[in-house]
Amino acid sequence: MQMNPVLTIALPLILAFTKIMYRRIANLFLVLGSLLNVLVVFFIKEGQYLMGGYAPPFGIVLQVDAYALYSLLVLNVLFAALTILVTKKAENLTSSSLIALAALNGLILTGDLFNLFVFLEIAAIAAIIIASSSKRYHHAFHYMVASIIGSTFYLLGLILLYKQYGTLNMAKMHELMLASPGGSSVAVILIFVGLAVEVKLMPFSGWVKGVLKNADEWIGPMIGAIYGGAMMIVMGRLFTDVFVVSPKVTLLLSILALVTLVGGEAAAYDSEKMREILLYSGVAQSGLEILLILNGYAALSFILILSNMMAKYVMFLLSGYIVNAAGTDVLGDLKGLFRSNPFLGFAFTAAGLSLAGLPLFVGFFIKLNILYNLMMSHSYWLPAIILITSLVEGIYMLRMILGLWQTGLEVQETGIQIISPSNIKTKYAVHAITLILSLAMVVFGLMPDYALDLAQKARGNAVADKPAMMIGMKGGPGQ
Amino acid sequence: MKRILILGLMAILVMGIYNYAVYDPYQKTTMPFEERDSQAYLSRSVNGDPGEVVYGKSTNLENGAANTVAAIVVDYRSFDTLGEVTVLFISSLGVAFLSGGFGKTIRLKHKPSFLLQYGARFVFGIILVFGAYMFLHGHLTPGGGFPGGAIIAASALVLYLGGESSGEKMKAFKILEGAAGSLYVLSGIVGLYFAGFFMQNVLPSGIVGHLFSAGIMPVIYILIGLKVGSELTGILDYFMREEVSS
Amino acid sequence: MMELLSLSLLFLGMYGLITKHHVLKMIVSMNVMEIGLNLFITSLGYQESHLAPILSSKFPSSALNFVDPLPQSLVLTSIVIGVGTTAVALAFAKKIYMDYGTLDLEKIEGRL
Amino acid sequence: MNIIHLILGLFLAGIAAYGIGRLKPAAASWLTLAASWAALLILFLGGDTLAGGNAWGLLAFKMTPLGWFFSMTLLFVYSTNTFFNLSVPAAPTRQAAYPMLYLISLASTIGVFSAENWLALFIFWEIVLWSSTFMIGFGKPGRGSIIYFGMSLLGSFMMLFAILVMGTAYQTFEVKGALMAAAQSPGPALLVFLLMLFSAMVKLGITPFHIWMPEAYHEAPDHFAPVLAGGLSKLGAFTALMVTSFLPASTLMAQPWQVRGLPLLTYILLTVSAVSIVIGTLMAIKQEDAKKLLAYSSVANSGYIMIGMLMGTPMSVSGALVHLLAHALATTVTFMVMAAVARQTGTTRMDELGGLLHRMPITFLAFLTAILSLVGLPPMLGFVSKWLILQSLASQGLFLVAAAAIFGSIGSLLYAFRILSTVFLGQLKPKHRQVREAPAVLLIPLLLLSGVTLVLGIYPYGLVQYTAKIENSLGFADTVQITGLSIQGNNGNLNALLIMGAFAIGFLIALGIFLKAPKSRKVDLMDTYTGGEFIYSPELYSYSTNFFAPLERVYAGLPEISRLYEALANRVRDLGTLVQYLFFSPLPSRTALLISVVTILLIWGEAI
Repeated sequence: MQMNPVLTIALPLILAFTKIMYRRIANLFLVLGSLLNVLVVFFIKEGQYLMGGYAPPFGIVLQVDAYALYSLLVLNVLFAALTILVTKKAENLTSSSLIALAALNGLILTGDLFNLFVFLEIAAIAAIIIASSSKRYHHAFHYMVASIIGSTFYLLGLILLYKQYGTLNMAKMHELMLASPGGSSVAVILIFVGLAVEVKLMPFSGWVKGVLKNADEWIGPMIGAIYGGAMMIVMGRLFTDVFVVSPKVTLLLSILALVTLVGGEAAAYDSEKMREILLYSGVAQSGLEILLILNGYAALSFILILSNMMAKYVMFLLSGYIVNAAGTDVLGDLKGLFRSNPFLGFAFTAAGLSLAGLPLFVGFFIKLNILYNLMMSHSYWLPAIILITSLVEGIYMLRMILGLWQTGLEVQETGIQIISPSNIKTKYAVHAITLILSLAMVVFGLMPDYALDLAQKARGNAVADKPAMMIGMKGGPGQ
Repeated sequence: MKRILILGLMAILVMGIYNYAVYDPYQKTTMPFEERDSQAYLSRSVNGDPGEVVYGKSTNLENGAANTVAAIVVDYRSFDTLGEVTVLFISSLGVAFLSGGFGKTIRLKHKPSFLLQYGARFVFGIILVFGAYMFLHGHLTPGGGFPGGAIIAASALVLYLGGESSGEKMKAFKILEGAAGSLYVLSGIVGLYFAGFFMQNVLPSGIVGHLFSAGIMPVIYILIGLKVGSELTGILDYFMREEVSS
Repeated sequence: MMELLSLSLLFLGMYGLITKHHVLKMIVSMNVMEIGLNLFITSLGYQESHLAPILSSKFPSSALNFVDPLPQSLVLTSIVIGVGTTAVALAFAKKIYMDYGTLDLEKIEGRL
Repeated sequence: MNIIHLILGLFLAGIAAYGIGRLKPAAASWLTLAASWAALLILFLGGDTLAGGNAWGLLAFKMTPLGWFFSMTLLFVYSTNTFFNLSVPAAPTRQAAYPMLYLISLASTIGVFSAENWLALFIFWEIVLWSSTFMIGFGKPGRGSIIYFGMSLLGSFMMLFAILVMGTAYQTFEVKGALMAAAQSPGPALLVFLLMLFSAMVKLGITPFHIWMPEAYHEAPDHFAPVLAGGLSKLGAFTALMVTSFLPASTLMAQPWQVRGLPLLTYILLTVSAVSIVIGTLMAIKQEDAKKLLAYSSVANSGYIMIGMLMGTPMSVSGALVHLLAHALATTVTFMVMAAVARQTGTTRMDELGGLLHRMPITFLAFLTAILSLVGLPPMLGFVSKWLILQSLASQGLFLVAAAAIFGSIGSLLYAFRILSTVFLGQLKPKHRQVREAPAVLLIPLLLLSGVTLVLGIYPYGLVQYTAKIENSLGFADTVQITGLSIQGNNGNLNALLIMGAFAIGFLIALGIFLKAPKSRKVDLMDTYTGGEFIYSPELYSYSTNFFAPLERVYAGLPEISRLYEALANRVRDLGTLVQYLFFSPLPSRTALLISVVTILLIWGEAI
């Protein structure tokens, strides 16, 4: 059986449209829709799918390669898990969530630059509505302003490219750009800036703090993890498969990414609140991801994006529940929390250690390969900077995790736990899903070769991919 | 001072973009019109060259709409339009969500005069018919589903101004909105399972310039018109309400 | 010339976004930006003495010179998207005013 | 049974311990005990020919004499310490994660010592790091565990960088092969050498990197501190010895850059180690907490180990290896004693203790042995090692370093005496009247470890012979020589048995005098009727606070290195605050401004 990938977009849409007529079973629509989507994804085959029967440069195509397929799978699974976990929160937002799902799928699948813009807008508005469910409207408005500026820049760049190359199709655009890359830099920069707003690159990411520092278990994983990951996948698609970027522009944008990496880690180090730490570290990670994308490490950036997405998902989800129970996310007040909630603690710890790149978790091998490949082609400076930022990241990440495990002095003396297990009312599903995800991180940490191979396979044919030499457990080059 | 500085910055930005991307006296970075993809839309030659297309004569084209822009919007790049509809839909959802769902209608401060009250009802019908005309002739003349829908919403606005309250009608609008949207997607899926491609034009395209031409396009424009009309009306309605709970 | 003017309009909107803290003024600025952008897109598809891309009894043949129809259709989409975002933004304005009693973001931030 | 089974078995036992620990905590502690002793037995019986193997490409293992020596040392420390896990009543052991982390870190240390591949070594190294960090976290609340983690991570990232430099420059990650390739073709070899040694210095706690030691040892749970102090810091010595023997500094620095026949680099590092001895000793003297004092003594002793390895002569390397073992055994005992004391009295602050000799005599005996070994007095193992190191220093003519080493020895007498006299001698505090000897289960490891210290001190020949074997395997041209019952030094031989004989005679004479002389009468601390004074607070009459006040005053005003790290951390914080202020303003207009400015910079930057 084979499914057309357009169903991953059309199904949620149709459910969203019909849902407004049946308000009572809204939740069922959401859960059913997202689960159906996961099912559909399993039956999608790679290939090119035309819309309306018009051939590529003229009609819109959905470009399904391994890259899109794996991203789609991870995204839909995470999304479905989230809808199951937080149906209560999403009650008033079922249609918006379904449309968000459709838009994110569309973003990943589409092979047309203007179609991408349309999905970008849908996704942005859906995200803003989801973000506004935290009742902090001026923050959501900030997000809205930023994303409108972003999409304006994107469209401006896009239309400049159209003027120069006369097409909107990604594949044809790439061919034409290869033939005559001159003159396209401004357009590429504008598009980069437009997307950078969404992927939280630093000077453009002013909105992130407002939206995520008050994120609950619904907004956090959604905006912080799923959206960030999907947008980054789009970024990877555009800047490795489509655009031919001149070395000078690459350098300029890389500097921006590096500034993000360093600044984000420093800001996270400075922070004392759980969700702020997570959001700043997310900003820093996106800097690293973009650095890899720009310099052509398509496979490495891909696996980094996916693993970060999963880790952030777990951590934001759990921090949401913790804040619900404790009413605060200041780390000093949450001491010893995991003592009474060991399963949440395990999942959180595994995700955090993976994010910090410690062995036994998949993050380590990803970081190792990044450093190794950068060292193979560049000077020692870039890996050195990445290692220093990793050091900072490791310290604050462990400070947070240890702080949550270790009871404070007053607790040790009085023996009274502020937050007991009964305070954190979580469904078993939360335990199950976060534990499965963190176990996945351990399993892939022990057997990274499979993940690395998949990433290689997905991005090995990426146009601008530098052939990465992967070191897995099986051994790397020179063994 | 600060404002002048920022104005200066904007000027630099405009100059930068203009200089390095737009201004192109030797046509080096501008693709000539004849070589752009859009040329195929004009000559309806995406899937094979039909020769010269003549108004009122050519038949069996891949797209039979006289209005090329409409042909692009609803046929060649219909998928974009589905997205567009979705944007409006989610905007109306957003407005509904932010307005806290169904509240009670804000009473207009002034009492509408006799003229406004009855004039509105009279004009309402005319505007409505004009809107319908717009989306029915979308494939022939400038216009189409979106302007048509907007005009329908304008007729509803006139009604509001005339002192009419929406009340129960909203439910009907919701159903219209949902049904139109679902039918649009369904028409795409019908294309997928009966012709092989999502949103494929499954109906015969007829003669260019005739009312019953361009295959599925008028149908889709009707759906879009209804959906947009009901959505915009809904948005208007939400702005006229205030939260009850608070 | 048209390109330069529309670009200027776009960044005039940007100027408004940078200098204003009032929600409604920002929404107006965003609309100015959108209009500038839409004009810019159409201006790139325009060429002197070419026809509007609609076949009619007066201009019946596809062999005639038409302007580029694609930017126009893109603009159609972009306009609709603009309408949608404006509606949401206005809803935000309403909500912000209900919550804080003011539409000045600087004051809101100062209060928090 | 090969190494893979051993490591895997320990890992699985750790996971099993977690499961059991959730149901029955005591059973998990017994499991750690059984698993670690079984591992020790397997390793002991297997010897350095224990079969290795290739588990998984990267994870290839091969036991070498050096690896076996280190593994045995650490396993011994770990397994003796399991007795303490058994009977510490405090809550932390009840946590099921502790036994798991304990066994995982144990398995990983064996992995570090037997890995054939730098990457595998690094993976195990890092697992040891985070598992031990979590175990420290079970102790007193504070930032010690974070300082430990941060410093160690700094070290391991330096190592990772060096590993990757080797991997990219020489296309190999093999432990021995990569270093030897670096030795043959200079290129970035100097970078590799420095980074590797720095990372080892972090683990060992050599001076500029030592700040984690007192904090972490102080905060670690009492039953984990022995492993941390006696065992884990030795990981650094392992890599350092690898580097100094396969990539000696002499291959990096040409002829003119030499001081006294040693490369300048080595000389500088030797000086750093000497400084470490001095600083460790001076800081140890002024500590009030026994665990912190012992931590600084570890800083000083690491300096000896480092000096021995840096000199690179057969005798000095033997000295370093023997000292490493001596220090591991002695420090483990001292921290175990402190754990026992803390268990019985509830504190490790010296001004709150005193006179425990009469209450805990066996503990005292073990402690005395350990302290004598730390100071380097015969007939303990510490004497042999210090003799070897000083011999080789003298034969190289490095008198400045030798002076520091001797200063360290004398200084260690001061602080060792202090801890001895304030904890065990002197007056018993009134509140400690009811203190009893530690339970038998805690005395087993104490007696075991101090017995080994004593036996090896009397009869060190087998051990020294084994270090000669290690040197052989490390490719040394000649090794330390033993003829008959004397170890050959450059300007004198060491006959430990002879010294023991002399010592025994002296001891017998002293014992005779003690038995013959009239007994002293004990006067209680509160027994002050002759002074006509009434005592309100007995603590004030304790002479254990400000014990060496006059000496401390000499160096009181010197800056501390931890300030430097604090300043660095504060700069990072400042940068973070700046970033938050600049780029994360809540106003949308700021975002819009930033977008415009950066776009201008990008567009015009590209154009220029």
